[in-house]
Amino acid sequence: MLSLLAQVADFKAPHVDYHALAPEIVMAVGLCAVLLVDLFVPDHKRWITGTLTGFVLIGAFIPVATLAVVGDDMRALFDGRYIVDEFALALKGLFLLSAYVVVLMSSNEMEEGHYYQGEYYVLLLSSVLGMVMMASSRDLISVFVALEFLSIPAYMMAAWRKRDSKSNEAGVKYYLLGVFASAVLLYGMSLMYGLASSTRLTDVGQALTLEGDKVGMQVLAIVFVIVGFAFKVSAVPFHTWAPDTYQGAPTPVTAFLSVASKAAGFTGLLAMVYLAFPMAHDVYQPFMWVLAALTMTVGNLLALKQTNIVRMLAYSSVSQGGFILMPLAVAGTGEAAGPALKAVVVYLLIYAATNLGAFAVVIAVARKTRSGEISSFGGLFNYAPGLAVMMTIFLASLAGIPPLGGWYAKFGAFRAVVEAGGGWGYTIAIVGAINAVIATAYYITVMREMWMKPAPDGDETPVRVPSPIVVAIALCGIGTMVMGVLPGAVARFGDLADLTFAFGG
Amino acid sequence: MFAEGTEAVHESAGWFLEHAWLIPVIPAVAFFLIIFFGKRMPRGGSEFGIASMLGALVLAAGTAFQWIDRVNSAGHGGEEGEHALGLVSGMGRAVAAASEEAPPHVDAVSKVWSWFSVGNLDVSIGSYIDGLAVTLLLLVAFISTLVQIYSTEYVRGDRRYTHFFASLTLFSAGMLTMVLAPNMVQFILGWEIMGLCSFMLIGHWWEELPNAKAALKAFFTVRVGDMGLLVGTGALLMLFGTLEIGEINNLAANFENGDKGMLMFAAIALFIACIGKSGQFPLHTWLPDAMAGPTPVSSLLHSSTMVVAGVFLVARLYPVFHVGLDINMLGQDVNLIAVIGGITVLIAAGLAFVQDDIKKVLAYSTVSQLGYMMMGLGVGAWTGAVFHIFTHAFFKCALFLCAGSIAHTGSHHSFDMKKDMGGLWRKMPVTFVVWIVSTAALMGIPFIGSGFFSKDEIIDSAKYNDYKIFWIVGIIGAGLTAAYMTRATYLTFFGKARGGAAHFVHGDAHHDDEAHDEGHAVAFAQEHADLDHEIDSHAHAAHDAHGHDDHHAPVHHGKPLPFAPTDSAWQITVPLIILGVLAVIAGYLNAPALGIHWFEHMTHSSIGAGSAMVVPPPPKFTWAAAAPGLLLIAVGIGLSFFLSKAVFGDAKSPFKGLTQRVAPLRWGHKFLVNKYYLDHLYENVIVRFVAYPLSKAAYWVNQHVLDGTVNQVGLAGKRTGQFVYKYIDQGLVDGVVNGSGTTARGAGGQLQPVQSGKVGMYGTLLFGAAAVAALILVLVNS
Amino acid sequence: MDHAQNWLLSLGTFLPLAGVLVMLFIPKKNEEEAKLVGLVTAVATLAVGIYTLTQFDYDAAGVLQFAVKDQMWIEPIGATYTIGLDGISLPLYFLSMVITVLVMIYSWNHIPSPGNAKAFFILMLVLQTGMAGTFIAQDLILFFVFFEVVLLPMYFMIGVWGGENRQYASLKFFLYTMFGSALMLVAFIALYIVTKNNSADPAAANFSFQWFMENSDLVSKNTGLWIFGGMFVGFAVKVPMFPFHTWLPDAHTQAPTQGSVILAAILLKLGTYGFVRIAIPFLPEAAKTWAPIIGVLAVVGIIYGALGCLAQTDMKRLIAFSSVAHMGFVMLGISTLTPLGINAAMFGMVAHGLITGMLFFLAGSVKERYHTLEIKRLSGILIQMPRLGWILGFCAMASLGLPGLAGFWGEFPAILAAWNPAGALVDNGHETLYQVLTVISALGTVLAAAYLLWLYQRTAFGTPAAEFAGGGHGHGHDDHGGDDHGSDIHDVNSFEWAAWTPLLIAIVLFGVVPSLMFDVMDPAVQLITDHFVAGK
Amino acid sequence: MLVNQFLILGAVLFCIGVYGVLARKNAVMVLMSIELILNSVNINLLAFDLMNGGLEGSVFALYIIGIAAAEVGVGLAMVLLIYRNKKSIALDELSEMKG
Repeated sequence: MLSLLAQVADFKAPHVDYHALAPEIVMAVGLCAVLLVDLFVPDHKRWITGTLTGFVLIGAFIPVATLAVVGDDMRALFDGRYIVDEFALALKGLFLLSAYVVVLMSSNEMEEGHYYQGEYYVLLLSSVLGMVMMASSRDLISVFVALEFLSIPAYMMAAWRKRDSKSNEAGVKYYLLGVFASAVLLYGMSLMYGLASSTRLTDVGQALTLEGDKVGMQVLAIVFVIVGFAFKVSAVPFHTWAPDTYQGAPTPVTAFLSVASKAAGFTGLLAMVYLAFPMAHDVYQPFMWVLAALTMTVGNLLALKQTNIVRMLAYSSVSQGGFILMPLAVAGTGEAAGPALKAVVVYLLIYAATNLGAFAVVIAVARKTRSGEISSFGGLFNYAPGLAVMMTIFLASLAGIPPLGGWYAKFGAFRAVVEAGGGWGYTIAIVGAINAVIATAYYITVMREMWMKPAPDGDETPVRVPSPIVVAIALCGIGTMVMGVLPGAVARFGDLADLTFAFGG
Repeated sequence: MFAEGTEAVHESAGWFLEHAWLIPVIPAVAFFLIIFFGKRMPRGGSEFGIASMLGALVLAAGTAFQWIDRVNSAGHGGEEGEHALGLVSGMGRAVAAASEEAPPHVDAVSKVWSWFSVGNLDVSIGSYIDGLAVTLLLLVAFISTLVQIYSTEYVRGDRRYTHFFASLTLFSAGMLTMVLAPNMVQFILGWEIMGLCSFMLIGHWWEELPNAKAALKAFFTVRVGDMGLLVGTGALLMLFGTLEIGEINNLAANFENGDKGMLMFAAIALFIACIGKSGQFPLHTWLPDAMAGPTPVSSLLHSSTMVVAGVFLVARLYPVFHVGLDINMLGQDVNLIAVIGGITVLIAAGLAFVQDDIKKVLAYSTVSQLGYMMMGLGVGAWTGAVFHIFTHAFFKCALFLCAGSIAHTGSHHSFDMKKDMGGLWRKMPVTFVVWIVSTAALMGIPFIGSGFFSKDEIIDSAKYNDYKIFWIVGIIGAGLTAAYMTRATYLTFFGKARGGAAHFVHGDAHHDDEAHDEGHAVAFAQEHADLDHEIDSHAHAAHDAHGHDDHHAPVHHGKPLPFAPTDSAWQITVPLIILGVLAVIAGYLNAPALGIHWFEHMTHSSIGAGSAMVVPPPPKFTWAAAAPGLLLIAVGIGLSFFLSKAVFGDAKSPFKGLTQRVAPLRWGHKFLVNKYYLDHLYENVIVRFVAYPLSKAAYWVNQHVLDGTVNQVGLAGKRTGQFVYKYIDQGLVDGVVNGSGTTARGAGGQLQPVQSGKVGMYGTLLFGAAAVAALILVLVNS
Repeated sequence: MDHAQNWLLSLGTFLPLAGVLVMLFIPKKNEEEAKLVGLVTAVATLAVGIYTLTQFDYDAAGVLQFAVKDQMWIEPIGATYTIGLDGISLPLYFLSMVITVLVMIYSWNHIPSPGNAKAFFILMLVLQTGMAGTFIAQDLILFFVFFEVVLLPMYFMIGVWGGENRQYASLKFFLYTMFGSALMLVAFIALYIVTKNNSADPAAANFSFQWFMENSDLVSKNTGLWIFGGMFVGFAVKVPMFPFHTWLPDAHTQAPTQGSVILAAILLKLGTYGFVRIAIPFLPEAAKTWAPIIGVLAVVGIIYGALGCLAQTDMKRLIAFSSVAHMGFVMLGISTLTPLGINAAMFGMVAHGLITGMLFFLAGSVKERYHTLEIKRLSGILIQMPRLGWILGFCAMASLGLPGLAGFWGEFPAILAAWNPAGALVDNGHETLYQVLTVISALGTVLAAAYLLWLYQRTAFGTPAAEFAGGGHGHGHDDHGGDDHGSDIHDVNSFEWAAWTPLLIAIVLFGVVPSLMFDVMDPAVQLITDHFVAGK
Repeated sequence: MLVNQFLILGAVLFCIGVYGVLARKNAVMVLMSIELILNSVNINLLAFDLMNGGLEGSVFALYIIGIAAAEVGVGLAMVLLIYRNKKSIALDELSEMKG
């Protein structure tokens, strides 16, 4: 007991780099502010919460930007368990901006649907906060906490349309499977802790060598952890929740889940792969290879069949996840590690802009057609050429057609796997190439509806698009095009190669 | 831009020789003038054409004179004669029969500019003048001029009068370009331009389906041969690394240790082109069909241009063929060229017997004569063959123009000898005389006709160069020629006037319109040529529906139908007379019988000679050698005349003949039968011994086997195309693509049950996959 | 010379996009304005092109001119913004500009259903940028991007303004090409990685053509074969070579006239250009092995395309199939790996662009007048529309390779070259194979004559079918107006003249003076084929 | 050793939990099964702590307990929501969306 007290007496408050933590702090404060504001504004002014959320996100982005400008080295907090480096900043920026676009997309939806606006934004903010934390987490506990922080609000958001049984179903499926996956993940983490006697990822990485007498345990730990994240990024066969949830959830939430939540999952996965498993590549790489190949292929094949645009986009995002996984399947160590990491991050950035844009258009169109069917896009080019062109751009980008962003994303992924070389690398590259073509088929189905088919009900009155959505579409469109034409010029993300070292790997 | 050619140009070669390249340029320019301004000219552009042809003729004449000068001066110089020494010191064949002295070797005058150069291939354009080229230049320019003048009357009032002259002019330009060609590329250029123009000219009255089909057939058949031209040229380039004709000839003539097989391949490939172009067996079938064109076109095509292009190619690249196909080599009794030429001589002559259409007789006659030329080249009688080109051009052109003249004002625009002619000699004296003279020339009657000198030299050479088979073929052919021409002459000019010649129109069957008759005539030959029968009735129906008021009848717009057969206007008769005169005298340029070897002297250097190539000189003429041929000619004429008179004199009037014999029939059946039997006997003698086994069979073979083959090949090609398209392209290749799409979608469908919507199922999948993965990886790694 | 006027190519390539920007702000209903802006932009672009022609140093056609070099574009992956023009690029670069202008002129009063001139013109301008960019790109990534840029506009052009079956055709076009380019991209990357890893100085690696040209010997034979295979699929689909050609007839048949023209005139050339510019010079060793395969497929394509033509009942589809055959000749020329063959191929590309483009124009005009392209139903075009009929005949003749017209110089030298394939191929014992190919390809010229003349005889000759007999010339009852089909039938109008005359003149001009193009291309081609002389 | 028995206990609990999640159709039962898994994790962590003499496992376990509470709170709320709409908490009936 005394010794314990003695330890307490020795306790020194850790040095906290407040600049590095500023985004999280801003968000935490903002979260409370939104909660409070929601309490005190009358119902018809609840839109203020949305606006405020936007400001909070932008406010949180400012320190991210300043950190990026100032910081040329990584900032390690809490004994290296929480790290702010360029990798983290890039992803934080991604999460914040995506969330901002989601807010833009949500505002009309929430207002006109008579949902609980304040609570929605609070949940959104907390989920984003979880993501932002995820980007910096380098410890099993913080990874887990961040993961739950971002997931639990998302479960609720998925079920946000309370009276819509589909939305309920979406939420419950997402929730149950999510929790189950978390539990499996946790079990794996517990084994890791047992092996490494430390929760720090770098320590775990030292322990997972696939040598000694506990190989089986190591493998089990790795597999369970990957499964947990694979669920989050909806990799086949852990994707089953995604289509149902995406379809049932309110569309802005779907956009959020398919972009930000997925990106957060990949963030965690990257941290794991690069810090915790570097020496276990004999285990995780084959596993990832199978996951990537399956994800691309199954996602694509199922997407081909869809008639609902959101469900189609859901499967599409599954298959895009496969492309993001692809570099990890063959990289992670050695020569190709840098390009692979770069490829994943760049892919996430471009994918975010593109996919959000597509969802924004879907929202805008659905305001008129009140339908989620692909056929409801018929004749769009005639009565809303702007929307049609933007949607075409987004879809083409998703399909990877230059000069839109998607091509560079795919290019990076292909380059990473080809650079890794070997039979596995080339094989997955070919699988990816074929899948890229299959993917085109369903994207083009939508384009065909928009450009070549008449409006299904003959109603060709122009669509009135609310200005927030216009802004959202414009942001995404500009992002998509700029990243396609000048991918190298997108801020400093081009230098992400250094991140491998930033991880300390 | 143009670099002066490096070919040796003699310092004083002469203006005309060096500017011979202008000869094709003039008509080419005229072509564009006609196209762009022709319609606005008072004479519809024909003045451009005629003027340009006259211009070309003048230049060609100048070139010819300077060439003669050049040869003569070289002959006096003597020092160039040694090039030809190899010629005399040959293989011992027929050297004894050589003419007095070896003619001097005269370098060709070449004037070239670089056309383009690509890779390591330099292609030039310009002119390459030697005896052969000069001969053809003069010939083409001359005949073209006459034909154009003739045409001003013949196609007057045609709705595409201007186009007609444009095509004619371009046609001549193409031939002249080819004749002058210093290299194979320019040669092919001219060759193909002619092909195009023949298409336009044969199909001049394209409103009628048969004409259009004949044009198509002509172009297509020739094109089949052209394949050989392209491939052969490629082979030459590979062998010799150049496409310049002079160099190729030189290298081929001295071909010692190269790839002999390749040279033979090149020669065969090139010869296939000649077969197509010159209507040699078995690709001759387009030629009679090509009679669908207006008569001046037939005349031009079949005399000096187009069809002789093939012969010209062999003559032009003679060293290639000579060395490649082992002509005049000991122990080689046959060669491809001679065989094809020989077969052509006989089958075409045979076919000429059973034709009713005067133009078709002439057409088969042309084929047969071209066979002579080829055979001549095949047996080493280069001079004879080239000279036969020369003489044949005049009399064949004359004959065709006569036929046109008859149709124009004699037979009511019909070419059917049996139905619409007869007894015209009194009514069309000019035409008759020219016809007789030209026929004599064609038959090879000594001294009256120029054909004697050229044909006889070919036949003699075959004999002296040890090609006995072809000697026999040659004299039999001569006899047949005499016979069928006699028959045609009899039918046309003697006996009773029938049909159109008697100013009797056969009811509705005859439209007052030449093209239509020609159309029907061709339609017969074309029956099997229809690629798609279904369209025929359609087209005819459309044709009948739209009537004839605006039709293209050549004469109706101009002047009323003449009441009785008579000679035509001066535009027609003057060319006829000129040609008739030339048909007689042209032969004297090279009359071995009289000891004249002038033509040989002038053209000799074009043969080419070298270490690998020794062409025996023409044999010395002896009457003894010529006797068998002359005898057969005489027999042919006599027999044919006798039979023709017997058969056609009466048999053409079966009604009248029958009524005359109905009365005796009552008294003596037997006598009638005998009489009748006699008629048939004659028919059968001819038919059995000449026509039936040979001609009828040949014609049958021609129509059903060869022509049928051509058409079947076309049909088969089309069917293959359809098959490939339907089953392979759309079925298999496309099917794989579409199938893979379907498979992808199908696979998507197969996967859908997994997505059952049930949480429990999803969870099982989640954990199951994890468990399986863990199991596998643990097993693998431990 | 190196950096002189290096803005010129960028200007020529991106100027159309400026026009697009302007057009975006023109309301959809102001069709005339939109068309005017589009045309003015295209003409201005052409003017830049003409200026480029005048400034081009023809004595140094083998080196890149107006080049932008050492300009990084996407630093992290080593992609550069390297552009330049040499003798190989120049004709195609300029052709793309000319075709765009002509197509726009033609479109002036020929906007196909369902209208919307603004969008149509915008697509054409975007296409123009993509096409021109592909030909000036001197960097693999840049090339790839431009190569793909043309995809979507063409997809929409076919899919929106096409014929009845347009959606199927456009989808097929799109997926096919995507398939090819996906593999092509993998091949590009692999090539980059391989050269980089094997290079003594990996840091210097980039995607510029120059890098690959200089390091073409770093790729091992086996690897090279696979990489070439990837590129082969990508380019072969675009060409299209048998057996990747099945998208072409559908796409051509269904595309609007303008689309067909652009497709035939330029887009198909992207594939062949890729072979000449990229696949062969970068992977000479692999090319030696692949060349016979390409040659065989090319010849199969020649015959197969011709047979396909013979089976057609639709004029446009026939012309489309003829493209397969013609591109077969181009590929045959390329497969010889000789200067002569590749020059022939380059010439063939331009010639095919001019001639087949022209044929598609004609088919479009016939369709517009008769509302059908069924060969069976058409006849007597020469009577109803003599001028159009003669032009059709002219183009058919040009297409079947008549000497004196442009088409000949693509075919004939290719055949000559196939007799004498590159020394390296002879060393590998492929001489006999090539000779067999030559003979078969020569058969292709015969078949070409067959189907084109057959087409011409059927459609142009004879008398007009009763259903169309109402209009046209030469029937004495021109003006009865009437309600029959024939009332639309009129001869070539002024827009058509304006659009066609330059093409017709070019066909004759290049036919008569082939050195105009050969002289420009030859030096550049020589550089490529240096690898393939015997013994190397 | 004692630790192994803890671990085996954890594993058994995990398996029971997994079986529950997969086999049960009742949403509340599924939630409880998940709790079982989480508790098996906690046992593991504490056992490892015991073995290694560290504290991090215990801290981790505390976090898990807290978060599990939040999770169950959300979960029950959702079950309630479904019950309100469907009058049933059988998960098999939640298959409106599939394919």
